[in-house]
Amino acid sequence: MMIEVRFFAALRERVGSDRLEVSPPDSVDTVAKLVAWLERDPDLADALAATPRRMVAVNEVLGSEESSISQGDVVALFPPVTGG
Amino acid sequence: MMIEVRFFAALRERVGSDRLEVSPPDSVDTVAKLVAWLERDPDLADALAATPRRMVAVNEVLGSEESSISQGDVVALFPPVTGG
Amino acid sequence: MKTRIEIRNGPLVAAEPSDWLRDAGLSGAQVQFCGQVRDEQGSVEALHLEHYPGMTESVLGTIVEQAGQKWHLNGAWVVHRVGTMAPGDDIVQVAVSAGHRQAAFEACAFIMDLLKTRAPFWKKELIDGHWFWVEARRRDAEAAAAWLQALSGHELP
Amino acid sequence: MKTRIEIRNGPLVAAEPSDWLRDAGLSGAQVQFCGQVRDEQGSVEALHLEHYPGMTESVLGTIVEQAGQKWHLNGAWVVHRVGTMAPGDDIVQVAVSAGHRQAAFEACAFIMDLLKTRAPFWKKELIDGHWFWVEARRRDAEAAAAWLQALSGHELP
Repeated sequence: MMIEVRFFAALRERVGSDRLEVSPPDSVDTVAKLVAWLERDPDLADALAATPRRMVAVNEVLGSEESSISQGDVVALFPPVTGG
Repeated sequence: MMIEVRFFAALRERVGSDRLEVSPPDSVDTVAKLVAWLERDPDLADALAATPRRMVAVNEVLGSEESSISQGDVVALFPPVTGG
Repeated sequence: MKTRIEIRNGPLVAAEPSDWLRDAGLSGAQVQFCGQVRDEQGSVEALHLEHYPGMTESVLGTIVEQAGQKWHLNGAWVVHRVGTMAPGDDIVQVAVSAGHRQAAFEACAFIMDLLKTRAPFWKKELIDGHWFWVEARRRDAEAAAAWLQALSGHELP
Repeated sequence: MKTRIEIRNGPLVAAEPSDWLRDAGLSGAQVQFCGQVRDEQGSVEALHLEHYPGMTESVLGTIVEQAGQKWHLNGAWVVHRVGTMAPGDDIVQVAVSAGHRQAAFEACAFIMDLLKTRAPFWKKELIDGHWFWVEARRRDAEAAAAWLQALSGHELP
């Protein structure tokens, strides 16, 4: 399946990119599994490890690492928000 | 002693005057006693009876009917305030 | 804390409090309350506000001082209009600035709650050609009493 | 309830929210929060704000809708600046109008507390020629959690 992964703020800078198109196997059906799957890349693993407190959005709606994902979803990972 | 009595808002309109200079006997040493002494005047008694919920200020500081008063004080009587 | 307390016999200007509170980065938060002449039923032709000159300024000064003791504020603005006004007109502006928003929200609400129950202002409304004095609201007394309880040990103005 | 939600890449104007909320006597109370670039130590040269376009507007819309369900509001304004700004500049304006002040104060504080913890904005500060990301404050998370508890049974955005 195709998933678009987006990164923001400090995590975007650590990843060095604001979005990735990835094709994980169908067994990757939650954000947690997607993150684990992304962490097979050492650079992504370092970037994610440097941003341990993370928020998650799936299709622009706040979720959690337990949120399920499927074909075509946009999964955003970012540090805690600091607006206002 | 001399006391200046001031009235505001609905009470002022009922009394028909915004201030009175009065000379009660020295035994009139609280606001409550002053009010009772003023009520000997039937018109003032009617105006005060028509304004049963009252606030009190002595020399421009909020007080109560128990506040003591003495020579030269300015005693204000008025309905509950409604600013803001 | 800089403070501005004024009784004004004329229109209030919406941008004045925030412009006056500006402090080039000292504060991170401004909270402003603005009270307006209400006329939900479309029946109020005018509102007239009278006050007790001298005492009003002194009570407002004490309320603002108490707010400054309880919260760390950088500025506090209280401007209250008196005289005759129309529905929708601004009656009062209370604005405060502080480092963070919690202090600013609480201090602004505190000043309004105390102003409502302690500052010597009285409103009357012109309805159908007759003036009617506005009655004090029980909820205002309760709001002020709640602060009294929360601040027990502090003397309120 | 009329609502205005906007992400603006440019300066905010202090009088805009109150002018926009004006409703000729329908509301008796306006409460406005304005957040500013803070620089208490005089060390912040600039602030940069990035956001997640699309999601930001949608989260703010949901927060405002929730506020409108919990309190009876006549209007709600949320305008948030993004891009680069200087100490003292306005970052965000949240303003609401209601019949009475308690609803306006609570709804305005609610919108800010939820915005702080749920709307996808991120700040970085330029200090000594280097950009530093601003860390989320624990107090903001606690403030939002307190609403969650107070509104239990309601789904938060």
